[in-house]
Formats: sequence, C-alpha cells, structure tokens
Amino acid sequence: MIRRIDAYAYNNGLRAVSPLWKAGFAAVLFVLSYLAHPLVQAAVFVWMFVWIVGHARIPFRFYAALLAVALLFYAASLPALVLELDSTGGLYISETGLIRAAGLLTRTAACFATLAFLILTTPVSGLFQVLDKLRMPRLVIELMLITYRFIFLFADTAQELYQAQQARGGQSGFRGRIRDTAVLVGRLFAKTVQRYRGLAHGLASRGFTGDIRLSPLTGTGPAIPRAYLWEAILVLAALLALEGWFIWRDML
Amino acid sequence: MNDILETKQLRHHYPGADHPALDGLDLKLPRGKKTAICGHNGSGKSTFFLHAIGLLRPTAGEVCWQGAPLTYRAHELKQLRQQVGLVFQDPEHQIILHTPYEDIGYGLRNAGLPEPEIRERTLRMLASLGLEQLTDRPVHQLSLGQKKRVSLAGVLALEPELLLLDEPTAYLDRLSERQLLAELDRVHGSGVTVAMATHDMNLAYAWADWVVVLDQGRCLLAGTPQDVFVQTDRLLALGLEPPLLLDVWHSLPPLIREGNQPPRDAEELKRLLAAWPIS
Amino acid sequence: MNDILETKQLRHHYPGADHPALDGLDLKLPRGKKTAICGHNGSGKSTFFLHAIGLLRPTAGEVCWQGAPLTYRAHELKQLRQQVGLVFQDPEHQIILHTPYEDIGYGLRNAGLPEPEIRERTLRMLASLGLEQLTDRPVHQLSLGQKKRVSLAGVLALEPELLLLDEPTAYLDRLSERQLLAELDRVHGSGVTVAMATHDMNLAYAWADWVVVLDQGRCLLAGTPQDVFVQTDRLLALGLEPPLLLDVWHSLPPLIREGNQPPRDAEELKRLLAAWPIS
Amino acid sequence: MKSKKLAGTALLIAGFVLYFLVNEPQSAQAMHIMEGFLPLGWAIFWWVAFIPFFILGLRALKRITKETPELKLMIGLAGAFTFVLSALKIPSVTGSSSHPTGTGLGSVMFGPLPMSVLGSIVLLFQAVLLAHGGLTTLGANAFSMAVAGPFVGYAVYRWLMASTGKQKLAIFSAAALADLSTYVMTSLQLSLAFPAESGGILASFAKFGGIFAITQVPLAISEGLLTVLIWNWLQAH
Repeated sequence: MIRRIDAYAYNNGLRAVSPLWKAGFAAVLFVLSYLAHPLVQAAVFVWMFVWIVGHARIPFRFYAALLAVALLFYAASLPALVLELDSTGGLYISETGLIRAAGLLTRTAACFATLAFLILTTPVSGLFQVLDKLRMPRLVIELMLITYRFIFLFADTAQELYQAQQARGGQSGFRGRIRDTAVLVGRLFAKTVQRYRGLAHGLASRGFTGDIRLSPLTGTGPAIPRAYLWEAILVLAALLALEGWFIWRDML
Repeated sequence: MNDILETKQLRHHYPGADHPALDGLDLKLPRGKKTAICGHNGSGKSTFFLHAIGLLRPTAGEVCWQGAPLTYRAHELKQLRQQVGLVFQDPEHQIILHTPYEDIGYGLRNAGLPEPEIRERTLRMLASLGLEQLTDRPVHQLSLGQKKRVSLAGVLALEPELLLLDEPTAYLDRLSERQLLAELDRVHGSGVTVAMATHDMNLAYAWADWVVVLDQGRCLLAGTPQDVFVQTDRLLALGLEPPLLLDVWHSLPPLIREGNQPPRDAEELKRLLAAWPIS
Repeated sequence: MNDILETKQLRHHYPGADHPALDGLDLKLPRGKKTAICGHNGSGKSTFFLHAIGLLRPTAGEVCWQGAPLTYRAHELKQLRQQVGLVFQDPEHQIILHTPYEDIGYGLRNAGLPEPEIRERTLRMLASLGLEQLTDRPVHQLSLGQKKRVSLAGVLALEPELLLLDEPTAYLDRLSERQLLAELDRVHGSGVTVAMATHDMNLAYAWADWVVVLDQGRCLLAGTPQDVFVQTDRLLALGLEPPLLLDVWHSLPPLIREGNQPPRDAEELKRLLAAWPIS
Repeated sequence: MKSKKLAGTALLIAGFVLYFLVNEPQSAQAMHIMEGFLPLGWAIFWWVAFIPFFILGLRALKRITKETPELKLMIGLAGAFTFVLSALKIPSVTGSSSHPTGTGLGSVMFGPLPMSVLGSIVLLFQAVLLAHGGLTTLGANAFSMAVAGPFVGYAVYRWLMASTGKQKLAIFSAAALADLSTYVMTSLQLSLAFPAESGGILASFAKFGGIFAITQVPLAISEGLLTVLIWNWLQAH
C-alpha cells in the first residue's frame, strides 16, 4: 500500500505538469471547497474525479478504494455528529445534526478529492520543490529528503522480518505477536543505526559539506498543456459564478 | 506422488506493480532431489518461495503440497511451515533472537515443543553445524558465513521435509560456500528434499540433480543439468551464462570427451584429462 | 612515481575489536592499471578503502597519495575525495537523494561547480551509463543493478583519477555484472586507475592487470594475475580457490598449452582449443 | 412522534452495526482527522497552535545539526523509522490489530521537541503517501500526535522515573498515555468543532471520546506493552 500512491504519482497522465502549477491549483480548490456552497463542493468533487480518473488516468478502482478508506473516518464520526442525548437520557437523531453531517460530507468529499488529485499526480520530489519555493526552512526539507529516501527501504526490511518470523511459526497468538513485533521493531532500530553509520561514510566520501541541496527547479516547456489550462480557467470561473449566484440569492 | 511441491498456473501480482511477479508458473520440485532454481534477480524465484510456505496467496492458480492444493487455513499453514523450511537470502532478516542458541530454539518454541526437547534439539543442531563455539555469542559478532549457518540451523531444527534456500551462497566467500554446500549435502543425504534459488550457473551445474529455469515469472526449462545446460542458445538468450566447466568440456577435442559424461567439477575434469593417454 | 596510492605499514584497530583490521599493510596501486584486491570477507579490504579516501585515520603507519603522505587537513581531504572515487558495496549507503538526476548532481554541488555545468555533467553521466530512462525515477523503484550504476555514476561524475570499488558485483546477476564490467573497462580506457575489492577469484583473474591478496589485514601476495594465481598452494592455504579457468588450463595436456599464455576467459580458451590441430 | 423514535432507533442499530463492521479494524489510522473535516476556523486555529512547537523543535534540531551536520542523517532516518513503526499492525488486546502512534517511544528516545518536527514530517508523509489525515488538517493532527502525545509521554516518563525509579512502569505509562492523550486531544478537537445540540462541547466530547475509546483504549494498553518489550530488547543490546 505504501508504494501504490507513490508509484502512480511518478507515472500518471499529469506527471509532466509543473508541480508548482498543480499545488497552486489544489490550493485554490481547497479554499473553494472550504468556503463554498455544498452544491459547489459537490461540483468540485465531480470535477476532481475527471482530473484524477480522466486526465491523470488513475484506475477508477484504486481511487474508489482510497476514497472509501478515507471516508471511514467520516463514517466512524457519524454517530457522534447526529445522535443527541435528550433530557431523559434517551438517544435521538437530531435534525440539525443530520444537516450538519450532510454539509460535512460534501466538504470532506471535495477536500479529499483535491488532496487525492495532488498526491496522485505529483511525486514527492515535486512537492519538495514546491516547499522549497515556499521558503520552507532548509533543514526541514533536508530531513524530509532523507526520511523519504529510506521509508521504502525500512518498510521492505520490516516486511521481510515479518515474513521470516511467520515462516518459522511466529506472529501467532496475542503474546506471540506482541513479543515478535517488539523484536521486529528492535531489529529495525538496530538496522537504522547501522544504516546511519554506512550512510555517514557514504556521505563523507562524496564530499559532504554540511548541506544536502536539491537541484533548482528548471522549467522547460509549458507548465501545463493548453487544453487543460483552458479547462481549469473556464470551470473555475463557472464555479465562482455559481458560488456568487448562491451568495446573491441568500442576500435577497 | 513424485513431486513434493508443485505449482499450477501460479500467478502473483504485487499491488501497484507493472508486471506480475509470477505469470502462470508451472513448477515441480521432485521428491528427494536437489533442485536448482535458476534465473535473474526479479525472475520470480523469491516470490515462488513465499508461495511455497503459504506466506503469499496466489492471484490465480494453486500451490500443491504433497499433491493436495493449499487451503490456507491457519492450522494447515502452521503445519506446512514446519514441513517446509525456508532459508532467506539475508540471514540478518531471518535471525530473530540474539544468540545462536536462542534463535535456533525460536521455531521449536513456536511449534510448541516441550523445553527439554527444544534444548536437546538445539544443542544437536549447533553441534552438527559446527557452531558449538558460538552458542552464546551475540549474533552481530558473527561473520556472514556463520550467520548463514545459524539461519540454516534455525530452519533445520524443525526437521523439515523440504528445505528451500534463497541464494544461499550470495556474497559468501569460497570457503564458507564450500562449508555450506557440504552441509546441504549432509541434509540431503538424510532424506530431505532440497531446492535452492541461484543465479550462479556454475553452482547450479555442479550441485543440482534437477534444474529449473525461471524467467519473468514463468518456468522456461526443467530437466537434469545435462539436459538443461546443453541448451546453450536458449540460456544465452535469457542472459544466463552456461556453466564454464561445461563450456570448456564442449570445446575439448572429441577424442577426450568420447564415452565420458561431462564432468561436474574441476577435480573430475582433471581426472578425465589425466586418464587420457596422449597427455 | 608509478604508484598512485600506497600504504606503508598501515595499521588500523577498530575500538573494541579483538584483532586489528589492518595489521601493517603495505599495498600499492599502480597508476593506470586495473587492480583486483582479493581476500576473504574480513581480510581488511573495506577498511583499506576507507583509509584511501581519508575517512579513517591510521592507528599507525601512513597512506600516500601520489607519493605524498596524507596530512588529514580539511582542505586536503576535500580535494582527495574528488580525486579518489569510492563506490561502496551497498549502493543504499551512497545514494543520498531520491532520483538518479538529483543524486548524481549531489557530489558536483558539494564540489561547488556552477549549476549549468552540474546539469550538463549529470546528463552526460546518465547517458553514458544508460540511465536516461531512469533520470527522474525514484531510487526505491530501481533494481539493485540499476542502483549500483547510479552510485557509480555519482562517483564518476566527479571525474576521479582513481576509482575504488568495494565488491562491485556482489549480489548482481551475471547480466548486470557484465554491464558493470564493460562500464569499468570504458572508464579505465579513459585513463582512470581502477581498483576493486572482490573475493571472486574468477572475476579477479579475468579482469585485473594487477592482483593483490590480503589476509588478516596484511598484503600477502602482489603481482600480475599470472604470477599470483600460479601460487595455487598458497592461495589454497588462505582458503582462496584458484580461478576455475586457470585450473582447467593447467589440467590440459601440455601439448595444448605449449607456447600459449593461459587464457583469460572462456572464449579465449575455446579459441586456443580450436586452433589445436588434433581436434 | 412515536414512529419517528422507532425509525430513529432502527437507524441507530443499523448505524452501529455498520459502524462496528467498518470502524473496528480501521479506526487507528482514522484517528488522524481527515482532509476537510474541520471547519476552516478550527483548521487554522490548530495550525496556529502547532507552529510555535514546530519552530521550537526546529531550533533545537538546528543547534545540534550545526555542531554535527551528520546528525541530519540520524534524524532523517529516525523519521523513516517512526513512519514505518506507525504503519505496523500491532495486535490489540481485543483481538484485532491497529497501528501504534510510536510517539511515546520516540519522545523518550529523542525528546519531545524533536518529536514535534519528526512527528509532523511523519504525518505529512502519511497524508501524501497513504492519504491518511490531510494537509489542511495537518495542524490539528500534528498538535495531537506530534505535540500532545510526545509531551505527555515525556512528562509521564520523567515524573515516574523521578518518583518511583521503575523504568518499565515509566516506559509503559509513557507509551500508553502518549497514545491515550493523542486520542483524547483528537476527541477534544472534534468536540470543539462540533459541539452537541444539547450539552455543548462536553456532551460532544463524551460522544467522540466514547466512539474512539472502543479501539483506542485497548490499543494504548497494547502499545504500552509493546514499548516495554522494545525497550527491553534495546537495553539488552
């Protein structure tokens, strides 16, 4: 699972689009999703579906599964949102709660779709460049670079350790699983320390000067294909107009 | 029933991967034989091993143990993993506890054996692999060759019927490799079916009774070393180098080769050459 | 000055270890040659490499670069690490950034080169190692062979005068090994002195112009492959197996061998055999 | 009125069945507030609350990496380690399995301030690589997982070590309470954003707290046990 979003991010229909453009587009949509009328939020959700499954060519089933897992949080919170205790101690479903839950659904759906658009089309390296442009402190980016570089290696190690334990009849029963997991984490930590030593040498051999720097963002070619740009502008304008109409109607 | 383990049209697709790791694999491990499973990194050898002990489940197709398809019930898996021992490529990943003594007992304890028997079997394993000196030495102080032997001991302690080894000689120096192979021969001699994955064709040729060649998750060749390695062109097309010894043998004058089986190791070749009158 | 790098009575004792890793090592790397440094795991090869780029400091003895002993001043070390490139055994220790493009530029950026030149050199390295397709692919999606090439590219980008490789073919399958060796030959052809540590005697014999044998932190043998590998008994005493090809060659009838240099690879042997009239 | 109540009860039961079916195995990762779930004002509020801790943590890290730049590697690797730790499935005492937060162990090993930086990096990667949590809600999630959890865990550890000197007890309590306080803080964040119609924030807190307690309390105990075992393992080596 850890690898799948990452794999799509490096290999999708919108890979070539500038990460700055995608991040900016997502930022606009986030603001819109937070502030706009539920119908506009629903429109954002549908529109993002077009970008994710259509333009970026992410498999529908994968996106649907991702959405379903994310919405579990919504489902889990639902009872707390709609159930109320009355004065006699009985439970009842509150109408305002239901309205609130419905409004929350469109907002979270729109926001989640925007998040999914960003992370499924933009590789982490692109996000680093965006953060760099946003003047994120250098140290944070350096730490993130190293973390990102080794997440997968450590995940593979953990997976292999887990399989090796299973192969020898381990990881069964509560006590056994807790004990074996503890050993696994301990081993992983030992590996982390080992990795540090090796990496410190590797880094020094390559003339480490105290900094880990990224290459500057080189923009060659257009940030985004013209057709997509027009679509983005026109649909955004339409959504804003719709939102304006809702505001105007409410003021009457 | 001649095959201890068999896969039928086994397919495995890791989520998110471009290609299936196993793509309709039909592979048989003949009972009582020493099988070498050859192929590149990424040809599906390790994935096959994980299927053989039921750690992965097929996307399609099936795995048969002693003729019966696996059902993946917890009880069956537990038993299977006692009957099939898997030695991973990296002993660092396989050795779970911190001394050889403790680690070898790990599988036995999981199998629920009584403590005295665990102790007895562990000590026996240590002795038979020449690890007595290292019984209580912390694992991180051992050399790679020693770690490999400890991980082998941990698996053998369960007395499996089938022993699988993933690249057992990778990165071993020649001396440790020899020791390990000698040990495998002893294990095989005691009636265990042994199969190893390797990309070292020289090793496969010298060691195996039965050779299987995998490529891109499929089984392309299977047979005796003589039968498989004679297909030089097919091997080369797969990017696999035929064994040097066989290569040399076939370039020798026919006079020398006549009436002789190709030699399996350098000593044998030397003997054959020495026996040749003209030299 | 014939030796690009030389150690004199180099001793290194890791804190807490029983034995010194290097114990009076006298080793010379001849300029412009391909040197193979042979020995077991633990014979001191890797420790020697760390000394060669000044990452470790001698407990006693000294390391001479281009005839002058190292002084371990920061400025000197910085320059040394641009002139001597070390490729680690495990590419995961050496690849710091997350794509080949970013990583190859890393060393250049440390060396303070201007951005356009960094870009130009990086792209050139990617092309010459056949990594163009992988330019922006995350490192964790690469195969081991590809990672090895990326780490080599990162080192070569600095255009070192001496290239050191620690077990470059460990864990590689034959195909990736061939690609790597071909690349090394190209690098050597462009005037770089190349030295690799290996315990694969077949590889050392086929590849090197100069062979050095280490054992327990000392240099026991040094010479041309012909000179070193003829000392079969000494090698065997060290637990090192002589190259198979040479072994075979020496078992051939003297008639065939007469007047010929021992062959360096299977093809050469075949040619010699084919040229022999009786066959 | 009566029919409405009946329908309500039926819906309630159906809801709870569904809830237990889907929630039980997944809710540990769902303890990160999902993207867009908080109202804009609260999302911003928690960002503002979190950032000072982040800056303090960053300053602490800057100091140590200035002296020894190589430590950047160690901290980055610790981030990857924490990420993988939080992605592990650990058995819960109820028989299911969940993901630990790992913040108790982290804050005892690295200190609470560095954990606020490490924890937020881990949360960012969880949002970006796993779609758990979110970017706009990162402030709120970081406040509960990378600030509240580590600080509580660290304080508990120091206090118990000073008062009892029993290390195992201190480790267990630090890990379990770090986990619990993360969950309490998340429940608080949710109840502040969604106060109940009758009873306000307090009633809402009881409701959110009650729902997540089903998985989080057993998980906290498991994480405490696990952390003690890990600690033992690390001590032995």
